[in-house]
Amino acid sequence: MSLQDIHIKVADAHSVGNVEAILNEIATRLDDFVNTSETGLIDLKSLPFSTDEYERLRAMLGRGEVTARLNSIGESEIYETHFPGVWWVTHYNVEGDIVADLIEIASVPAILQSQWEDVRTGLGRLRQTLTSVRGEPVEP
Amino acid sequence: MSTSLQRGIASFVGQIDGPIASFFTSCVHCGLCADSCLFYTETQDPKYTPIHKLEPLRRVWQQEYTFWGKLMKKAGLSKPVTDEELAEWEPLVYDSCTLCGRCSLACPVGNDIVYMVRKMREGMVASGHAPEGLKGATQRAIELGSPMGVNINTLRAQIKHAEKETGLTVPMDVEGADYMMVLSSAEVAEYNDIIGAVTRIFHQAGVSWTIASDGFEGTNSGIQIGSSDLAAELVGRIVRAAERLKVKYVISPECGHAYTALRWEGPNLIGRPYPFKVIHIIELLDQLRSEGRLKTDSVDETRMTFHDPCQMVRRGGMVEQPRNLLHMVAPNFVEMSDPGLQNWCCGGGGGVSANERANPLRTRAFNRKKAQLDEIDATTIVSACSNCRTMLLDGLEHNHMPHEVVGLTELIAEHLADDKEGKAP
Amino acid sequence: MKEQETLEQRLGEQGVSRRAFLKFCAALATMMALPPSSASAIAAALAKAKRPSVIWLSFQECTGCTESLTRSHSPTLESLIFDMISLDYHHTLQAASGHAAEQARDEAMKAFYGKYLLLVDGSIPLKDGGVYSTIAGRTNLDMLEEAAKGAAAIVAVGSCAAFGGLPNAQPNPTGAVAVSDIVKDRPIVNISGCPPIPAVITGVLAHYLTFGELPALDELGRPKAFYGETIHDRCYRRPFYDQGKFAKTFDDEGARNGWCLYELGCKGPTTHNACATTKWNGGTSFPIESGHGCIGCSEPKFWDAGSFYTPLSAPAADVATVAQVSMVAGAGAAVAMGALDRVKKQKLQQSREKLTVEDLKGD
Amino acid sequence: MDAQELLIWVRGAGLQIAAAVFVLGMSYRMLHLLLIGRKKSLAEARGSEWAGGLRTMWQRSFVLPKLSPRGRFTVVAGYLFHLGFFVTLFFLSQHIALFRAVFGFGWPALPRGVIDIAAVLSLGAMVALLAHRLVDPVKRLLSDYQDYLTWALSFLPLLTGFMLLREIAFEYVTLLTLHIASVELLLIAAPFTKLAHMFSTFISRWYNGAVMGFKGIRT
Repeated sequence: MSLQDIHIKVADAHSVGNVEAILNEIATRLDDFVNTSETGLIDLKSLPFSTDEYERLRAMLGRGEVTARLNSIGESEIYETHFPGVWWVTHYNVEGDIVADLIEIASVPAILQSQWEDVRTGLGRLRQTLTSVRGEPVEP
Repeated sequence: MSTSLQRGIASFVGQIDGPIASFFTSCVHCGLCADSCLFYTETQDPKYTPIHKLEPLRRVWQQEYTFWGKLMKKAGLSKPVTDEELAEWEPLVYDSCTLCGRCSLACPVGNDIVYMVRKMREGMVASGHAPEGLKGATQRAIELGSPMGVNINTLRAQIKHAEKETGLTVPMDVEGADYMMVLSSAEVAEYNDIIGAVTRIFHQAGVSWTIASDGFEGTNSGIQIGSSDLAAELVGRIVRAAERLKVKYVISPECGHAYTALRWEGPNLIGRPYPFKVIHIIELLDQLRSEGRLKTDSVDETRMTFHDPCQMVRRGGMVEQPRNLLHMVAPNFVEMSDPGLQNWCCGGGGGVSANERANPLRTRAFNRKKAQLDEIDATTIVSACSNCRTMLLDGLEHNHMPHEVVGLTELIAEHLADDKEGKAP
Repeated sequence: MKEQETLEQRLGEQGVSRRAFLKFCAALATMMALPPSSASAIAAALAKAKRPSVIWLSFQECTGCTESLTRSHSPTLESLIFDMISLDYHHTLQAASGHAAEQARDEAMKAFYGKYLLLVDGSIPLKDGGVYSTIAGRTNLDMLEEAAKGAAAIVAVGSCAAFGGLPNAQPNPTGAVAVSDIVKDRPIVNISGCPPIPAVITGVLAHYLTFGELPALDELGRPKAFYGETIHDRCYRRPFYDQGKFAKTFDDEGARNGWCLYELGCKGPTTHNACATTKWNGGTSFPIESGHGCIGCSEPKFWDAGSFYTPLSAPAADVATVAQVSMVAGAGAAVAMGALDRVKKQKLQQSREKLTVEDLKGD
Repeated sequence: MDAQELLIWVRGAGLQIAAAVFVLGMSYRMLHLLLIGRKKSLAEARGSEWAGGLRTMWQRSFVLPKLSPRGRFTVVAGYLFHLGFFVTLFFLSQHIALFRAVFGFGWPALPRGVIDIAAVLSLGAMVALLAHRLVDPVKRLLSDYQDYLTWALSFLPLLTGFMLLREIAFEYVTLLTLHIASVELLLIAAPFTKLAHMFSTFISRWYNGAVMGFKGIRT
């Protein structure tokens, strides 16, 4: 007997009922964003989904024009869905497990924006590079 | 020793048996028995709910036969049954119950309520709480031989009359006859045509029969008042006569409680099985009919209906027999609503007719019968119980209704075929 | 012993970018079941958080809790959090042993008196003076009472420490009790589970680091963020429960279809834990997803709740035998009482006087 | 004692106590009813006691005499309540799992939708019956404290069971504990109250039918 002999199928998961609820939530947040520019976040990990439903949500939101990939303590995949302003943000750890799975309502997800601290550190590094190129001492 | 509360309660305790304990255990107070009782339906007074009539007996059961009840009684927490209470219940147990048994068929948990009322009356009479009218009737039955005071002389006169009318001999005290005919008081006193009727029928059918001079009265007030001791005395007279004449069968008359007393309670009252069988006159007539020994040659075109006597039909199981006989002679026979087992009582059974105090209530209860009669356009009411006949006549008169009332046996006799040497009427 | 430094400094040293830190905070918020928008607040707080000293005591336990935590060891969130604490004593994990180890504990307790976090796994035996579990000749009770005095807060890791667990199960031969049965004057967080979910342990530590206080707890002292709902509430098989579709055996059609495991003894409805959403083995699955019912390991007395395979609706004890014995007893009582009733009736019958017609006239 | 321990208690020791009281009490009481006995009739039988008794035990569940509106109400509501109670008790999957655990065998369950309808109808009928008991003169006269007590004892398991399936108002643990505890109360009270009619009804019907059968009355 091999594994193939065990016929395991997952029944058409009679919906937990969260797909519609989340789509509604997204619509409400998007409406807020349009009217007040208030951004929004929905944590998908805190909601129970059947695998089936999760895939259904993905399919329904679709993929838009932008996809970004982030490499920082593990990968992160960020893409704009078929609905502009609705982003799907998935953070993985270095082992490839999902550590956060978010729907973000914004023009650009916060994580994609350059962070002031990083910009500042980066500027320092750039100056250092320049110094090494010119052979000049670095300003404090 | 006279009657007393103590004696009554002791009687209650003695009367409570498996069935009664089971019935009280099962009752959920649904109130459905109310609908089956004509004293409730005609008065709408909740106190006439059948199971309510048993409240004192229920308390005795609880205090003597249940775990908690005994415990409570020991602790002095239970309410003992009092004399006042029994006095209050007396009209419920006697005036508003004809022992018709309709409630016993209606109870969803299967309680045989009338069985309990019958047993409860044992304690009621032992405690001195029986209606005066019924006491008087019972006393007359024991002392004079009949609740209505008829005696052997009355009977002899009626027999003579019947012999003259039919030209046949009415056999008296014939030893070794097959059948011994028993009559009811009312039959001897009022509905005496019955004597001639059976004489002719038996003559035609070739039945060997007799009447016993010392055991002709079938009415049993002992059963109605609820005293097995007195009932046994009355039944004993018939049994002794039957044994003296060595008959094979004793024929119960057209009288409901006489039938119950003789057929079902008798052997238990005297404490031994009979050496003879008991057969109801209607049962016998139907048997003769099916054997082809009972023949009629004419019919009565009037619209007739049949009033089912409770003790004969619901409590006696003879539903088809009277109808088989009626169909022989009454082509325009029409049923009342609720025929057969679900019939409504005339209102005077179970000793109610002997209890003058109950007359106003009984009159109200007759409204049920009146309503049944008003639904159909019968002109003649046939019955097979002399007490029913009296009650029907009473009620009809009170309500100014024109119906005629006849006994089934007489009706059959009227249309008897003249195929033997018997004389035509 | 390293002086306490902030996470910002430490991350900076390790060359972790602010963006990476933000991602970490987003993951933390998810882990602690806080609103996702709180990530920035977490970031701000964490940046200034100091590394607390942690003392970990292991009593009557199987090391499963430590295993649970370290199995997830990888340069991930949990490890980052662990980097954030100064684990000054853990006799399984620390390099030192013997007197040196005990000395490390004493020193940490003195140095951070009133400020250190005390983690405990395992139950504490009380019977016979606590002789059933000792470390370096000292009973667990003694060691716990001493360590608890100087602790800012206590985290009871695993069902044994939280509720007594397996050692406490009937008939409890060692008289094992939970931490909270002994320590009454210190804040205690119970992180129950056999073993507890590692992310919950680190989540509680992160919360303590972030906000400087323990998270909100339920009436059993468990963080509401993780134990606020039942496995059943969050179970992806819940719709089958609601429709009354149950697997009857582990290999029937219902089991293959992924129907509800209630009738196979699943304790999900009465078990509070985060398995259904946090999942195990790096988010791979949780027991129900693997086809086995929840055994209720994060609830008190779960060993005594009858078989793991007895449905919640079925008795947790032998009722059939009790019923059989009772039936015999009842029948015996009835026979006895029936006989007494017969005697009573016979006596009545004997003493009964016949009713005569004179009696009717009598009154 | 926390919620879990309480649940373990009601599922374990509590249930054992309730089962012991129920079985002991009921077997005592029912057997006692039979052992009090009755005199064997010396009259000649016209029919069979057993045939009549057994027939009535079964038939009385279905024979509906002609009734007044108030009687009809009692019958319809009474049937709905009992039917709903039996359907939920014997055909809810969770209950069958219980019977399987205790008796070693089970039977197929009815779909949840059917159970839900049965439970709602049963609850509704019970409320209506209580109201009727309070306003109907006959029932009011007949009723004593036991009628209200047994009503409550029968109503609670249905109500808590219904709430449990939907997790209404309380947590599952609490509701399950309440549900089982309410059933235990019912079990403990049953042998000592008119709830004993759950079995004695059949004995009553047998006695009634036996008398009729003996006389050859075809009811």
